[in-house]
Amino acid sequence: MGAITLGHYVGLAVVLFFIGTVGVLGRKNALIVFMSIELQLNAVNLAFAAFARAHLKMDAHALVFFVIAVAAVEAAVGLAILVSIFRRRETVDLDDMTALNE
Amino acid sequence: MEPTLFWILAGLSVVSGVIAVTRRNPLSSALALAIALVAVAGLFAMLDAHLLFILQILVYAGAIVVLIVFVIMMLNLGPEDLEPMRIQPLKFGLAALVSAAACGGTLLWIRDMPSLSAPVTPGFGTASEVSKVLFGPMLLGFEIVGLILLVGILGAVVLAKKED
Amino acid sequence: MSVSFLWLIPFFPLLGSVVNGVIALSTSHRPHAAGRGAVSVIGCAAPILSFLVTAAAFLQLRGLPVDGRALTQSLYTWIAAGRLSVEAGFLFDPLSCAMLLFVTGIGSLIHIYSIGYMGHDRGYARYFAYLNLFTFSMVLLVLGDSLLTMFVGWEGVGLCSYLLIGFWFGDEEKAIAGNKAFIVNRIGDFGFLLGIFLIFWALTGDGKVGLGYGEIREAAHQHRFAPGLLTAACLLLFMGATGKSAQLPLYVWLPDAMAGPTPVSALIHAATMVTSGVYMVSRLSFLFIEAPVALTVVAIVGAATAFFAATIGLAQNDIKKVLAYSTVSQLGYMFLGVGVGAFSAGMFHVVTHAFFKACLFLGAGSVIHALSGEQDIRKMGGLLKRIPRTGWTFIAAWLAICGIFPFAGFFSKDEILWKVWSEPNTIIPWLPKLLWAVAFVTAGITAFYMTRLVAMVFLGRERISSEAKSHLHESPSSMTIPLILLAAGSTLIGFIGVPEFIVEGGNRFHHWLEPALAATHGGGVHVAHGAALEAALMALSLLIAVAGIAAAWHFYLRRPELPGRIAAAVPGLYRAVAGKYFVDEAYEAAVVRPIREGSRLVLWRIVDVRVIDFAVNLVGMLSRVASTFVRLVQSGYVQFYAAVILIGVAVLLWVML
Amino acid sequence: MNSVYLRALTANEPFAILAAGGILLVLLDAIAGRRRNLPWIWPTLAVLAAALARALAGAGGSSAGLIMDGFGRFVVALILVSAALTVVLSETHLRRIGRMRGEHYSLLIFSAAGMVLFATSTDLVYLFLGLELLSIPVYILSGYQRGSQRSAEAALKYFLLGAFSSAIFLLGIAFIYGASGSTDFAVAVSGNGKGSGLMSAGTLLLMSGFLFKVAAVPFHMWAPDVYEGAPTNVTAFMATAVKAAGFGALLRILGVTAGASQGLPLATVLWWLAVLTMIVGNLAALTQSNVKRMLAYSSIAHAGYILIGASVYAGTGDAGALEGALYYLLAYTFMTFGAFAVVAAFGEKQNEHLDMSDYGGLGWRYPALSIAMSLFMISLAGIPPTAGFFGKYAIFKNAVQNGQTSIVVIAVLNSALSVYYYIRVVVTLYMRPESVRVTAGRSVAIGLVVAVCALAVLWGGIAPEGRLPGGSDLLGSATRAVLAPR
Amino acid sequence: MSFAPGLLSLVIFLPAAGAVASLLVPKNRPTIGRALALAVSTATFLASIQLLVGFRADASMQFVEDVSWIAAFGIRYHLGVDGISLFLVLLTTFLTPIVVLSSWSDVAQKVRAYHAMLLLLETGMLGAFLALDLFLFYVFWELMLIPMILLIGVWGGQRRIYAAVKFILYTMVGSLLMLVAILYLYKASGSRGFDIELIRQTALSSKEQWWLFAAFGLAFAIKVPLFPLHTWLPDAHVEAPTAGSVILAGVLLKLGTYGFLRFAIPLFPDAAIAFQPLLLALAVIGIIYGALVAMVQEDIKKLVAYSSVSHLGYVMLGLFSFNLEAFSGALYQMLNHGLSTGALFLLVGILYERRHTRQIADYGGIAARVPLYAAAFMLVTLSSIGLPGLNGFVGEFLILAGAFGENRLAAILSTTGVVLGAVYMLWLTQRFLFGPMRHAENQSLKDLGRREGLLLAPILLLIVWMGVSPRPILDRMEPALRSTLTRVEMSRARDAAPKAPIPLPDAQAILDDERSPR
Repeated sequence: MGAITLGHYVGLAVVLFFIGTVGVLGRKNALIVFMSIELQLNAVNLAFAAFARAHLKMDAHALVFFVIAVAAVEAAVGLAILVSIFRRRETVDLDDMTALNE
Repeated sequence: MEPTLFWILAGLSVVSGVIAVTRRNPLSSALALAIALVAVAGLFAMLDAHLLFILQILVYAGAIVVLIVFVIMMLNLGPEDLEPMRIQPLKFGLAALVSAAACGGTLLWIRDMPSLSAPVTPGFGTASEVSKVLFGPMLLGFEIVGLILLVGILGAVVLAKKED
Repeated sequence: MSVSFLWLIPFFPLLGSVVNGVIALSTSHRPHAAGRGAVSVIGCAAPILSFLVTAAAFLQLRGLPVDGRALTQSLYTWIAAGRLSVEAGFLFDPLSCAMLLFVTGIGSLIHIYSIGYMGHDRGYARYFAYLNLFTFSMVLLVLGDSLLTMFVGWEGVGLCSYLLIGFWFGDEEKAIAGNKAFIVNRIGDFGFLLGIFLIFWALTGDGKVGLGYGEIREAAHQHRFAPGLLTAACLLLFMGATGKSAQLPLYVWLPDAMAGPTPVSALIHAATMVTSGVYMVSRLSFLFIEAPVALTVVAIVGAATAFFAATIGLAQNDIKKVLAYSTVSQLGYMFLGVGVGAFSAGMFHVVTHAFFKACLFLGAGSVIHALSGEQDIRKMGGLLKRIPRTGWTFIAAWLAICGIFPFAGFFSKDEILWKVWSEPNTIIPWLPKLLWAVAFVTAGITAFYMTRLVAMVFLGRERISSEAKSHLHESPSSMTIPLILLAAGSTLIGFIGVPEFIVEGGNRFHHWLEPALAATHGGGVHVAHGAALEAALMALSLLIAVAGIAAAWHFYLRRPELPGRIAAAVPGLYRAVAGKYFVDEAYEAAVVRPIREGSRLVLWRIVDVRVIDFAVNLVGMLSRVASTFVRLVQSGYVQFYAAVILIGVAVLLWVML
Repeated sequence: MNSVYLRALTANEPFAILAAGGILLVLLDAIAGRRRNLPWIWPTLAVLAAALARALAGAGGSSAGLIMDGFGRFVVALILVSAALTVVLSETHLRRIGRMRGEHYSLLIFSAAGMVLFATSTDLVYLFLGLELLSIPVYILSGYQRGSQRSAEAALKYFLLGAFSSAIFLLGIAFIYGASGSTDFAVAVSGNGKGSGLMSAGTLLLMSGFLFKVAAVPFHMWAPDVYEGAPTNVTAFMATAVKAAGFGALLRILGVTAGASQGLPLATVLWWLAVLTMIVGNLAALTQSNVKRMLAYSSIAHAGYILIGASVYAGTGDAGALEGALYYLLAYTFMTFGAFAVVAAFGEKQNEHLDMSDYGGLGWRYPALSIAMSLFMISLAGIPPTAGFFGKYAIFKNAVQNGQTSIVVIAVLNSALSVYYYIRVVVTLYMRPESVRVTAGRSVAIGLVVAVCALAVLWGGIAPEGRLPGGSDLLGSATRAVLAPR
Repeated sequence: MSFAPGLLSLVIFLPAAGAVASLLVPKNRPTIGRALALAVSTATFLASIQLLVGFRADASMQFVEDVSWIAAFGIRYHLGVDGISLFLVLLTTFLTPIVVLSSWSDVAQKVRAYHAMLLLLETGMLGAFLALDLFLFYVFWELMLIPMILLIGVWGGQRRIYAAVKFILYTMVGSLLMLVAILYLYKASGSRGFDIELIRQTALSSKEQWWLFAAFGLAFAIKVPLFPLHTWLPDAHVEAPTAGSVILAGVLLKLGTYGFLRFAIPLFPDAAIAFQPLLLALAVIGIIYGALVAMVQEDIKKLVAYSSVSHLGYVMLGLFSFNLEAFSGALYQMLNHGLSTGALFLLVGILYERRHTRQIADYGGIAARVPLYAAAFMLVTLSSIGLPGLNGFVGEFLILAGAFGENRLAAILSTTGVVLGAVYMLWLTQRFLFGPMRHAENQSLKDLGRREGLLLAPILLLIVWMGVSPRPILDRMEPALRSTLTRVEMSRARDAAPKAPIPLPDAQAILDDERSPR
């Protein structure tokens, strides 16, 4: 095992990002899709932290702070939307939500 | 030491990430997500991002995941609800394929990174130092985040509140 | 010499036409309220006034020295664009004078005749409007001083012919006959126009081109036309003549044209309009004379037509149809004459023919009038006693057309025969003798079928239906007086062209026209082969005419059962002749129907609808298909959308790499 | 107080006004309590007007990645005008559904604030925050019609895809930051990360975020569904203001890269995207019989036309191309907004009357609305004398001048295609028989919006230089601001 | 030097003002609306007469108005009239009041909008004829579209919507490509503007000209319509209301040929020469094909529509024969066609109003019942088939004579159109007017009324007058046509000379010259 470089961190971030992507694209359950998006955002945060470390600048830390806050808002709003749909439709299956098409 | 820790945390985050997107039951997913987030928090610490480490645990693993779990509980999906939403091999496989391809492509783009050997400046990543940025040049951003949070609250109220 | 009164000649008929036209339209819903008297007066005064002006002009012209015999008047520049600058101008020279005298003269008689003939018709005013308009157009045709003004009249007479043939438009057949006349004429005009274009471009240089006869003549004398071009132009112009003058292969409209009122047949389809082709060739004699090939074609077509139409005339039973084919045949004679370069002989026949054929037609009209509309000669016979004035005038004209001395036809026909024999042809040396033979035989046939006509109508046993018999009456004097005058003309007019070998300078008609016409290189009327030959030929032609008459007399009066037997003996030939050689049917099958059905089925239904429009709609259809496809991609599955985004990003990254 | 903060705020007064105004409205809403069917429209308009006034006054400057230049003022003005129109349009809608709440208005204002930020910044932090601030209220507003399943589905779709795309956007920011160590894009492209793979990838990912907002192919697929499902007033807002903000940001970023030699064939990429966007948008609209959806596809197609300008601008840095794109955006805003406003006017509470056949014969029953609708359709089709025509003209002219005749030919063929579906609306209005009894209530508010849009469209077609007969010189100053660039 | 400043603007925008005014007329008083439209269009005609009165027969542009419209884009509001446009303008203003009068009782629905569209259309047409700035021309060109499709689509027949949509799509494809070409010219002019004079002075390579001509030519050829781009025309004509058909045939189609004459040929002479064989061939095909297809139509309007294809084929033949005779003939023929085909559509409309059918088979033998009508129909027919003495002949003769000097084969083939024209028109009159009365419904057919007579009479008079005395028109046309022709001849001379490029005058210098006094 060699030294851990920036590349490792960024690579990991990318891998995590795309694991999240798999969830976003591949799961029918909207809740899991939401979580996947959170995972994606987190992966990007990891990249930011790594780059901040590389550049030894902390503005990225502030940015990560913002992202975390935004992620929280997104989660709240997304879940609110989901709940409002669930109230009428009793489902969180994305494949059922295709009334709007063509 | 450091590489080992990195690989452990990396492995943990990847594995729990994979688990998070593959579970049928969203509760299991949420749990796996929490573990992944904690693992990333560990990586933050390794990157000398001490404040972020704290925030990650508190806000992400704490607040957000709890919110998700809360909603999962509220929706209270039984197995008969979840069954139709289990992984469909074709769809999931295609998604994985596309993602893997994109992932590979992206990795190709980001080769040849510098090492992280440069020593950190004193106080790097600590709350006080980050605050200097946050309440210095980034103050406006901070305010905007406040606005976004306000919007989030409004949104939650508008969307999820029952008809009066 | 420039004069200022020529415009009156066309003006009177035009005025008459307009006034009568207005009367016709304004009283169209109350036809019997119209003042018939006024219409008659206006309608007949117009050509008579024209005739008087023409006569005055003739007198003035005669007073001029021979080489200055031309009255001209230019009204205004009609069309001017680029190098073209056409005057609306008149040329009154011996040729147009001769033509105009009989056009307005005989025209006047026929107008008068019409008062009686059309007296009971609903469209009386309209009829006179058309007839006046015709006179106007014909005058324009003759009097115009350029190819284009001639063309105006040319088309104008065609229009009037169309309108008058279809005068009783309520009858579909008559309307169709009118159409046919106009369209066939237009086919000829196609050639006429192209001829004009050829000449126009041959004349263009630095200055303006007016297409005036003088200008063209000048150019021809200076040999500014290439020989090939000249031949082509003459042939094209002659194509126009074949249309208007009913020559092969465009003669088919004329027999059908008999659908019009009989005076119209007399005026337009016998005496005047149909001879304008001959007039045109004579008018452009200076061009044709330079194009021997074209002239030879004219002669051949003329001879062929003369013979061909005469044979058809043998087996027709409609009195007007017989006369129609005889007209076609006689027109062929005229073309034969001008075709051998004997322009004055051709014109002479035009004049004599105008008299006797008008007389024949009006006589036929009188017969039809008397028989309440019956036209089939098998239902006539013995009418000479019943309607003697009509009968005797008819007989005079009959003798004229058969070429019996001293009737008019004798002189003109013999002059043509003599010229045909004696004018050498530079291209086909033996042609003159052949043409003569054809014309000679035709003369016999003509005598035969005309005698048949006279015999069946006026002589022999009465075969009239009892109903017609009850109304049988001689026509009113407004009809018989013109008949008598025309009969007199048919008898006497020949003496203006007595052969030179009989009386030196006797062919006054020829000398009158001489300054206006080109002469063959062989010389004028003066004898090349000697008087003896000419006299011998004359005797021969008289002989064959008499033979024809005698034969017909034998067949139709003495042994009336014989024709039927002969017909039965050669049924195929008889059917062909009686059926007019099925030329109409052949045209219908080979030209008309293929064009019409081809247009309908191929051009419209396939090319327009199935090909072009389909191609247009196909573009639309493909767009719609593509549209549907694009919209189907928009499936509503949100994760699919996300995947597209991801793939999009990936592709972009890939492209950029 | 922090001086950088103050400078940034003063540099971007419209944003400050909007933010403050939005918060004020929230407070008012809270104070109002149950008596909430209040005329929210007036304070909202006042806030927007104040922001607009500041934007046009030319106040501001540039500080820490926030730039309020001529370009910024133009885009901000456009955003604010369309927000104001949305506010007026919403009045009728909210009354109809019985939810006249302050929250709707404050969300609109917050979104507008986000747009202002988005369009006036080259700093990646602000871009991200602006993006979120503008998007999240729109997600919420899309689902505002609580009774409607379609509205909720639209909100969910928009949210999911929006979040996904902002994740990609954020990844792009991360890469750019990683390559350069700076969060200011203007600094980043010219800094030490210049030309690296990471930088290129980051720029591209960033770009895809903008392209998502403007609904360019292949990031367009959310648009038809969301436009259709969202309440029409929100759709109008999305189709105009969001697009304006998106293009504002895109063009600004292109402006930064246009100067710096990036080694990125951005112009070529945009060329292809423009072609694809035009073709897909127009083709899909061709057979669409749902009017709102048709307009959604049409808005995709129009994004394609604007992308031509963007492509030329990216390739040459020609200010004329930028001007063309902005003029198009201006024309597009009014004609599209007007069209949606008419759609809203014909809608009823029970039946929105979105099917084109419902419009049969309305031309004779609602002459004013129909004439306006026809005008908007003609303008969208690019037929003179309308603003839409000059928009196309401005874009095409610059493309031709820069040797891009081929894409213009493709574009005009697309326009010809588009005539079919735009004219179909006119045809239906005037030539088809009435099929359903539409009983649209007469609404002064909608009438006002339609009238303003119609006048703007006509005016832009007759006097595209923006000369007003007398005095005030709104559009003129905006276009001139473009001509006197950054 | 202008005769009356602003006269052209007045002529153009008077109808537009009338259009707005007619929308304001009270809805339940249609007669006021009709009277208003009639008054406005008549006033426009009277105003346009002033153009004729003050016109000098030279090649210059007269009554010029030239102000900057959109300075930033170099777009000018530049109007002017010369021998080419003068009579087309007069034709337009002449036909419009007639058309208004023709629909007096015919159009009962939505009368206000109807007149508004008609008048707006007039503005578009007049503007297109008078614009001397390519951009301005394009604006007016497009302005015609909407009123026209509404006229067809709202007041038209059964398949009116199909016809309207087909019309606009055909037209847009062409005109949008023309827009690209216009933009290219702007670039080629050094981004100075769209003024036709400026463009004229702009040097264009042969290849550029080729493409530009193709783009302009396509737009114009669709409008003409040239075979095989003609299939919109029969549909549009059949479905359009009478007024629409009259305007469409009378004026709109002329915009295509006018476009060739004003823009495509003089601006791109090299390309015009290069395209000559193709366009001559298409023109000849159009003449013959149009005639043949017209012959077999069963619907009168369709027949007349195809006859337009044939007649416009003559015009195209004349335009691409590149000599003054043919040019004059072509321009003259445009007027002739406007009058005779316009009159034919009016006549068909008059009968349609009574019997509501356009099938030839539904008539027949009506001449005796409606003699005035039949006489008018006959006269127009004769004009249409080019009878000498009527207007049609002058145009046809000049075109064919001119064409004969340029391309004999084309001229010979086209001359067959003279025969075919007679065939289809006379066959029509025979089946339509003559023969026995076949349908009892026609027994009670009413003849032309006073109003109908009034609207036909001016056309019929012109048909005769223009046949007898064409010079007042020809002489005024000629100088302008000659100067257009010079462009082509210069180009030919250059081609003939072995590679000795004639330097075009410097555009900028000329521009400076032009602009300095302003």
